[in-house]
Amino acid sequence: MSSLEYVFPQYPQAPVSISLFENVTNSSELREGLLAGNQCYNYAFIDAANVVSQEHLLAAIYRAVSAREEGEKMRTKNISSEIVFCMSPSNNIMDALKRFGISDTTTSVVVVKADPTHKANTDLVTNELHSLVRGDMLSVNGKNLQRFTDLNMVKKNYKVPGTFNFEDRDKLSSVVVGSVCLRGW
Amino acid sequence: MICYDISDKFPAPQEGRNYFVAIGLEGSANKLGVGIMLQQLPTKHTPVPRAQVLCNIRDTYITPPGEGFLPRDTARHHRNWVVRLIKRSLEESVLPAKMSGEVENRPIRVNDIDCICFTQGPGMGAPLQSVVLAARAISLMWKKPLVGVNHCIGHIEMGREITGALNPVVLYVSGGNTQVIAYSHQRYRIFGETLDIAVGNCLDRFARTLKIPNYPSPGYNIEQLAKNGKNFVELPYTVKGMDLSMSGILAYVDNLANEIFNEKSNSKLKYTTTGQKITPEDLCYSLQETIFAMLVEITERAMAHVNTNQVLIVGGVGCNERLQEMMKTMVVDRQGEIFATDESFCIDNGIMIAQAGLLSYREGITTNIKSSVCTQRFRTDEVFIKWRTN
Amino acid sequence: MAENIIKQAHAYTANIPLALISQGAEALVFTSPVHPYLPSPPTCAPDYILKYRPPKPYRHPVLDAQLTKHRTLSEARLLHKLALLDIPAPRVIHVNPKHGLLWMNNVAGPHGFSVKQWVWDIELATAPNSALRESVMKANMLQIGALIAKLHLNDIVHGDLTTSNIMIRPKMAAADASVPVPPHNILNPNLEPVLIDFGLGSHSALAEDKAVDIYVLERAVESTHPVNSETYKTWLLDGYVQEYERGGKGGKIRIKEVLRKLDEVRQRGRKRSMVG
Amino acid sequence: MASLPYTLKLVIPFETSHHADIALQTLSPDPELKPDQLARAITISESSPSELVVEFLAVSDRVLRVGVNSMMDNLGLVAECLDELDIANFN
Repeated sequence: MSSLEYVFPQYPQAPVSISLFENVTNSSELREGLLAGNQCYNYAFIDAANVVSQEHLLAAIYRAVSAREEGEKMRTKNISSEIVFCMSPSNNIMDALKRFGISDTTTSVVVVKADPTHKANTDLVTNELHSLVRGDMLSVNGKNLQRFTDLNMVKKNYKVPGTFNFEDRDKLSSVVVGSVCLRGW
Repeated sequence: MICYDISDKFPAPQEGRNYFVAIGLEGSANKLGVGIMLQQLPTKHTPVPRAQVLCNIRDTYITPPGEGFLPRDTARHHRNWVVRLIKRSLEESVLPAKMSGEVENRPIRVNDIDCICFTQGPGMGAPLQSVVLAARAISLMWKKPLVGVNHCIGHIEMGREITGALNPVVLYVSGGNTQVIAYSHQRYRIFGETLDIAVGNCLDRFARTLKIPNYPSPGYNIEQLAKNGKNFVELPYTVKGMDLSMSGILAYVDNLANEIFNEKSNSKLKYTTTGQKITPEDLCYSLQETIFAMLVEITERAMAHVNTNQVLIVGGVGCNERLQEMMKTMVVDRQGEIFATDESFCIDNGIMIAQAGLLSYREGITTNIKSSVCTQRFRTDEVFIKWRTN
Repeated sequence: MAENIIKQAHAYTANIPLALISQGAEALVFTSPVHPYLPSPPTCAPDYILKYRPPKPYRHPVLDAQLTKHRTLSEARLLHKLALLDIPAPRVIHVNPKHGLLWMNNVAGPHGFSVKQWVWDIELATAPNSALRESVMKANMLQIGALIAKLHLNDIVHGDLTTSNIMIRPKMAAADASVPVPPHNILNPNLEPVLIDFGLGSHSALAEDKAVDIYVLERAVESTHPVNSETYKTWLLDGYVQEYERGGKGGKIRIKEVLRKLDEVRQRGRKRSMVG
Repeated sequence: MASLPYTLKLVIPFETSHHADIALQTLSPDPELKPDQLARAITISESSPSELVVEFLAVSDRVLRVGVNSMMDNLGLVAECLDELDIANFN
């Protein structure tokens, strides 16, 4: 099992690596490392319960990466926090990081590295992550990403009306992608 | 409802002639205009002969700064001047020798004229009515038929004649009208228009707020001030599909102007975002930039809609060089052509009424004196354009 | 000029192939087989739509930037609203209001057609007055009317309803993309309409605005399908009214108001009478 | 129909009956704007064919004055046309 190296067609110079973990046992440790600003933790840690689909996750990463690549001002202190912030439909940064980042009770985590200065070497990232995250790594694909979605959480975080048909994952994905794209303009 | 007499016979020129002559009287707003037009029949050598302007004179009712023209006063101005203007037009018009078949050019005679054309609307009721009285009187005295003309059609046909634009999208912008027009199936169809006040009206009223002179025209003076504007102030921008609205912009910019003139006020509206004091010149500049952008935008929409790349600008505001420049930028981008006329034809005039009236007359359309009542409301698309095909 | 603007669009979307499909006054529309951030499917379809509002050099740069941003964003917001309402219309993939870029999915899919084309095809393929033509045509016209009613019941107006801005697609086989899409068949009994191009769309609760929406569609039907336009218009309006009346208690009252306005609009034309 | 108690009759002499007729035809087509407040009849005098007769019926003296004033303005213009623009002056 290893991280997925992903390249957006527009930004071949800026590949990202994406990893997925379940049964994570040290999320409070990870959170503390993040808060302390420890450089080893320069990853975006996203609570997988918020991820509706691969499209959803990539829409958020793409928004953050394209803003950086187009030379626009970032709203948060680095690209990792920017990616977590880009998951959010609201402009409140603290709130976004709290809702979409990891909490002490998080057990499934999506981890994204989008630092172009970091040699985006899949093996390196995989190794580094294995030492950082205590949990089981899964391969990153649509099916696995959808396994951990907490629909109630999505409903609350994205303010999806109760009348919406949550069973239709494609439609739900379109809705959250729309929310991700429209935040803050 | 405008009624015409439509004959199935096309009138012939007077005996021994291959041309028609018409006099046109215009007085729908504060300009009183008289023009005499000559149209030749096509020949083998000149299948599309150009119309000849024998005379095109005008007298404008100018009000003091800060005042608009009121219907009653404008009507009085027209009554006072219309006879003098008609006389002058006859005296100044010269019929070329090669037309009359005589040895020398000579002044035109009443009998050379084929029809009397007048503006039947749209416009201000009282001024229209005072001019039509003169038209009726000379029609009866000279025994020549009357032809009632839609003012907007006059602008369009004159613009086409002068510029040679074949089938353009027409932007008609004046004190009373703002329309984007395209021809289809014997009507000039309105694709977009103002939902409230006309562009010219908006500019005129803003000129009054700024108390700038009405001579030669308020719009011209705004244009000159705008050239010295440095800061662009954001104003409302209201395009709705192909229509636009200007009353909100006027209210907004009027309010800004009043703040600027109010020395006691310390509103932040008086300053730009960079802290500079906004000047009346800045407001003129921003107002022009905003409303002209709206006009160019709806014109471009109409062009895409009817798939043409020609634009003709007519009406008094059409003289504005900044509007022409912006329109040109758009049109050149579309690899098209822009057509505009100078102020002798852009600003309301009598010759355009003669031109459009003569086109009607030659199709056998005249106006019975009993049906020659003017109307304030007269839409461009009500007129059946018999002289154009399909 | 087109080349220049197309170049600008390419500059914003490096390495993504774009094919121009329409060029309006305000925007250019491209299709692309490449998604800006999803792995591209092995086939060229389904493809994606990019709508690009280029800068207009005739207007002041401040005004231009403001308009481009505002319009791109408001179209995207409207589409997002439609997604929440589950009304078939393009879904937002990405938006960059500063650059005037709006990525959407190709909602009609590879086997969709514009209603305009579809009606022409059916009129060619079936006999006039045949039961087949009537059944296929009527079913879909009713659906189109109902779709517009859904939009209006939610106080959204399209602003530019023509038969080119309504698409017909095979009904989606639930969420399972592995089910093969039905073949290209205009007589397919399982078709459904979708709305596209919300560039002139807006929120409005006014019966007048809704009536104008319907009127614009009626005029478009008359001009593109003159022969049977009366029948088509009747079916469209039937579908519209039926759906409106299903729309809860208020629906029956509100449809009366819209129909009253529609009569008014039909009589005066879209434009108000005008003072000189 | 409201009662129109205020009345006035103008008799305007012209040089010829032809001129009187031109005035009649020129002035007749335009309707009064508020016919319920001001009624107006223009005729040629039965006793003299070169005399134009204009009769007013008005709801008040104010309305009557406005109507008559406007008619006088129009008559002035017609008279000026007849004096200045007669075909004989030009040929």
